[in-house]
Amino acid sequence: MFRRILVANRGEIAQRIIRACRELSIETVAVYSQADADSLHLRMADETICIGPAASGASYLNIPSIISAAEIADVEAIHPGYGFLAENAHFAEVCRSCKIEFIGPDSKTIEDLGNKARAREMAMAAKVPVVPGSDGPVRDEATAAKVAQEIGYPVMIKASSGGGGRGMRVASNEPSLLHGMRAAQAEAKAAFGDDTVYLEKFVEKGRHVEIQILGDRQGNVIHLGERDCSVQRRHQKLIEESPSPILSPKQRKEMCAAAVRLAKSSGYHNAGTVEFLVDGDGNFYFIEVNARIQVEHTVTELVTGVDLIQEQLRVASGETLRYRQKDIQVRGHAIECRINAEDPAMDFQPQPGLITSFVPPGGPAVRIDSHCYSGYRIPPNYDSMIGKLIVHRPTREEAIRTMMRALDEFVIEGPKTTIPLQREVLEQGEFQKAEHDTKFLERFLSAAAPRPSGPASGVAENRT
Amino acid sequence: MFRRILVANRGEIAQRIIRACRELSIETVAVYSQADADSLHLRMADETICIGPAASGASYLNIPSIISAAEIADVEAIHPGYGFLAENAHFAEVCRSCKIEFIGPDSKTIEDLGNKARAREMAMAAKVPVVPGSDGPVRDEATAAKVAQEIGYPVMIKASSGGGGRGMRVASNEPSLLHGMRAAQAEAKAAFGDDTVYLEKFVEKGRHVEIQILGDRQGNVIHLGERDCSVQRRHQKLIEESPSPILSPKQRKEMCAAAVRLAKSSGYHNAGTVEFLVDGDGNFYFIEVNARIQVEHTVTELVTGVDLIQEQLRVASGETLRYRQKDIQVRGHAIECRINAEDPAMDFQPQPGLITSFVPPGGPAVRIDSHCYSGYRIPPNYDSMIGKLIVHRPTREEAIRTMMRALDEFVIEGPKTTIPLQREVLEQGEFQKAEHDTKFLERFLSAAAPRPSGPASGVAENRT
Amino acid sequence: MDLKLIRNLVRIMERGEVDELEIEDDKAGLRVHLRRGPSGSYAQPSVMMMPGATAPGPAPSGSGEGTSTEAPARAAGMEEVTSPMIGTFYASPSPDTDPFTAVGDRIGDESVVCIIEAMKVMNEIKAECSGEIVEILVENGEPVEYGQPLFLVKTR
Amino acid sequence: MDLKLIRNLVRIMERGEVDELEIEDDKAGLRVHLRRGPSGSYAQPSVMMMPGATAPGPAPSGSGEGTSTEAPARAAGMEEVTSPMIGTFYASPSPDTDPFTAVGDRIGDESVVCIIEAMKVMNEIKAECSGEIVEILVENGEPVEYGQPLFLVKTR
Repeated sequence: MFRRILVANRGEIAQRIIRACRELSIETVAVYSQADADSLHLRMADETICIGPAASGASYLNIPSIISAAEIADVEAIHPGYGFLAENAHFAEVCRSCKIEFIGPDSKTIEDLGNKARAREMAMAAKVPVVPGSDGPVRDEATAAKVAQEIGYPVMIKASSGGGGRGMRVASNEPSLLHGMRAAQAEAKAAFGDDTVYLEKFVEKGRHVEIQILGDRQGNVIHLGERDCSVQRRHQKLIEESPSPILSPKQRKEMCAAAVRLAKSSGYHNAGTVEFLVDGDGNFYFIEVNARIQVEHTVTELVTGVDLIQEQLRVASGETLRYRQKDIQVRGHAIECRINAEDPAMDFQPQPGLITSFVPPGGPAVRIDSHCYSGYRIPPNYDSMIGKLIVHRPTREEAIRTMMRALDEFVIEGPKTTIPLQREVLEQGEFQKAEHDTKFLERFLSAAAPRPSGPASGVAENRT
Repeated sequence: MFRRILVANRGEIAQRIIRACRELSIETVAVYSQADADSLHLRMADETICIGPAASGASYLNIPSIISAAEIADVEAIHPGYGFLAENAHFAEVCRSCKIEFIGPDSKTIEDLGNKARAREMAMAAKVPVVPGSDGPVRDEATAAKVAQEIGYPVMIKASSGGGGRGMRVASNEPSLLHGMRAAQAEAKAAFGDDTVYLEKFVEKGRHVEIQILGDRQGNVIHLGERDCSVQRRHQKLIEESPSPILSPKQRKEMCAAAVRLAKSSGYHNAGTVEFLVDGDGNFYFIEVNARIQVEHTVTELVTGVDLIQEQLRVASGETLRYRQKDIQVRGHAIECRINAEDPAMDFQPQPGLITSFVPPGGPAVRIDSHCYSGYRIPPNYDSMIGKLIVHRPTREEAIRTMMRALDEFVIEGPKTTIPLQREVLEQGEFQKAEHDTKFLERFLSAAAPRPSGPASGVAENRT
Repeated sequence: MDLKLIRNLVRIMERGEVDELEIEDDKAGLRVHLRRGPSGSYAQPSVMMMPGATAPGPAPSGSGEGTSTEAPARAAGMEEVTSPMIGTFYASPSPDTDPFTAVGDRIGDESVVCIIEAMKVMNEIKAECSGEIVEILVENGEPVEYGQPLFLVKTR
Repeated sequence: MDLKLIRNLVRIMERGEVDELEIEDDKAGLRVHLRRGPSGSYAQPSVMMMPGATAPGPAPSGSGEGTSTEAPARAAGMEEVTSPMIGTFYASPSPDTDPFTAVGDRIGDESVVCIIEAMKVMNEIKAECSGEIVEILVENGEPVEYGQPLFLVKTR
């Protein structure tokens, strides 16, 4: 096992990683930007190093600074968390060349899976169902029109190098297809330096269901069941749960097996997630792989009893997986609410600034992952998630009751948060009966009391 | 189920009960003394009523005030929590006569079990092993000397009406027996108005192991496994765990069966605990029954997944137990640390006053039950427990690691607390190897760096 | 921070020619201390949010309100008769008799001003202060909690 | 820091003829102390962020210390040259040459004062202020973090 690692992230995930390290007696070096000097996790780390100013590009995304800190602090490995450099194949490669373990899959795996068209090909090769679409990139308009005709409208235009909604367009007919293709190409070129796009059938009323996988360097891969993340707004997940309330045992078995097949065929090790779209008829389609730990890993931890971050550290250090597939049993039901400092009434405008009072809920079945406290100032430089509230109960119904109770208890004074919205969502029959799809939240928001609507092109960065 | 109940307690247990009620959609009426006007749970209650000044006798122990509040607020039941009126048979009887449900066993059961000599007789009748001792009260010195001779020194002199150490003396020979008997009688007379005493063999190196039971009004009684509470100081528990690391499956089975036998034979319903002493040879002896919910019920909740307070409410309202014995499975290992605002270096002197900063630990496997927050002022009028930190992990070893991590994380600025002491105890090989007995903590304290020692007669009130 | 509050406090002091004002409101997490010099200017006003500021204290019920009204009332030679127990307030000895006391009545320490019924026992409540009843703060038959103000009495 | 708040407080003081104002707001983590001289001018205004207030902030490492030493240093015509990156500090271009600069040397904006090695790259660091080197705050070969003070420079 590692003796000392560097945590190349901030906020709750930095704290989460340090917690895992402390329990494994691994020393931690926390790097931080000047804007995060008051962060709670710095108090828990064995060493802290300021690596730059507030701007991410000059701190959390600055590879030379982070490697330099790792060398100076003499660590054996770097945990990238999620976001920032977590899925940066180049960073993983730099780590390797500097003989620092990158806690995640190989650089090559990240690169392959990070290319959506390539990942789709890999999925097809592993006999994992994909959404009907073009065989690889579509380069000209004539081909696009032909493929769209074959798979049937509506179709989705996706950038090969895209992620989290950028370079994505939906088209319901040929003119909007040609227009959308140009727009997606331009956007992708600007964002990723690569204008390659491909086409997929657009599944309208889908559920977002993802499978957690865990692999070691010895080639063992297991799954830890699924998460249902269908409560989203512009691809941003707000409420996640495990198990998914809509899967039949047969579907679950098939999807989990498909995820493991894909992971094995891509030489995957460490923690990862295979995302699927499940349509109204129960068909499931591969969307993408997230080659890192995810925000919502907590619900999987609660229902399986496995500490995913600790297992990441174990397998990254070369240990063989401690669990076999038969050891993994899903018990009860877990729900997570991401608590964001955003004002839902003002188009989810971020609410940086001072938290004058922060009293998290407690008692049975409640878990809190948050880096905030009374007197903490939310910096305006990063994302608006200020914590995660997770509950675990024997049944989904009880979990919803506990979540409502816990949301009611949560005192956050200062910034506006998503708590009242999440409280409302939990009250909805559609959610309680698990009949919601990924468009549910947006429908709910526009049906609710008049709210200023967001920009029409609305696609925000996804960091899930 | 009840529509509305009154919570006749304060602090974390009042909050705990309100949490359970909210999840069951039961309205709550919180009564409070003037000293508790800033209590966190008042914010969670549907109605709050000030019932008196700070002194417990005039507020939380004032039966007319509480009944009056219950009548005015039109509640169907009263939950007494622990301490205060929780084991007051008279209060339970007043509730009954006012047609308010008392959430606990019948008045008669409380009275029978509250009398130690009577409880011992009931245990013997139910074929539950008791510590060898006198058959009932010992009234004169000659009898005492004879009985002591038979069972062998050292012996313990106990007041029949006693509780938590009051009216208790240990004697190693006849002169100290006679002296101790007079002292115990005088103390018992003063404290309980009853000078009846009896004798028991004194088990020196014992473990405190207790069985959680739960019964309904239909006569069903189940057990929920055991708790080991051997880390005590003057009968005050500081660290509790479940399961007990020292019981063999056979012992566990026998003790649990004995507890259920006693509960059934005494017509017990609602939650209760049967306490045992386990000696170095694995023999177990009945000590007493705690006819209420206990502080450390949380560890049982974590390993069984049963919400004990919710079940108390269900069975009190007349429902049949939802669980059968076979439904109860103990999973993993849970440990609780009671966080007291006391200074261990100054003979555990209470530390009332302002908590300037209160940042509880979080993350995986951690549960917090506390009524405190940054800015809370601990009133000097009540006990010094300011919260409970509970962890749940697959194994005892992992649970200890998580507890250490969580104690390290816990920020409480203002009062001194037992956190550093508990952190030290967890480091001890004797604790880690589970070789400690009920005298371990006192030995550890006197062996540690010079601390002012407590009064020699040291027996404090027990409220466990 | 509530600037309006500070502004209003300064204004109230100016108008009332008050030399010193001290308010402690734990519920609001607020401590205000204002002092005005003999010349008429404020020599040492100070306003501070108490550490309780971060406190998510419950919405003030009885006792809290009592405290906050109490201070100004006392300053103006007023006192409150508060309830010594939780129960039901009755203004008269029985439904068909006159109330014990009315606004404008003069009362003494030993004057019975009302009955509080608790657990079917009728408790006669004495004023424990003397002066003139200025206001009756509770309706007949209304439940009252411990410490709740019942009467406002002008003591001088 | 909220300058508008301070401006408003000063305005309130002016209007109310308040000579001294002290506000402690734990919620905002802010302590403001304003005093007005007898002449009507503000003799000693001081505003400070409280030490973390309720905040369990970590013990300030680099950046925190930087900020706190910075203020008094500047007040006395001093400036600090801080590290623009994390890396290893070298006082001289190579192990067997003289240091770039020494105490007592006069430097200009463009003077190279040291090298910070980051990822095997030697970065020459310029003073970006001019004056006299008063103190060298870091040892040769010592790791430095972003924002860490390296040199104390007397600028006038």
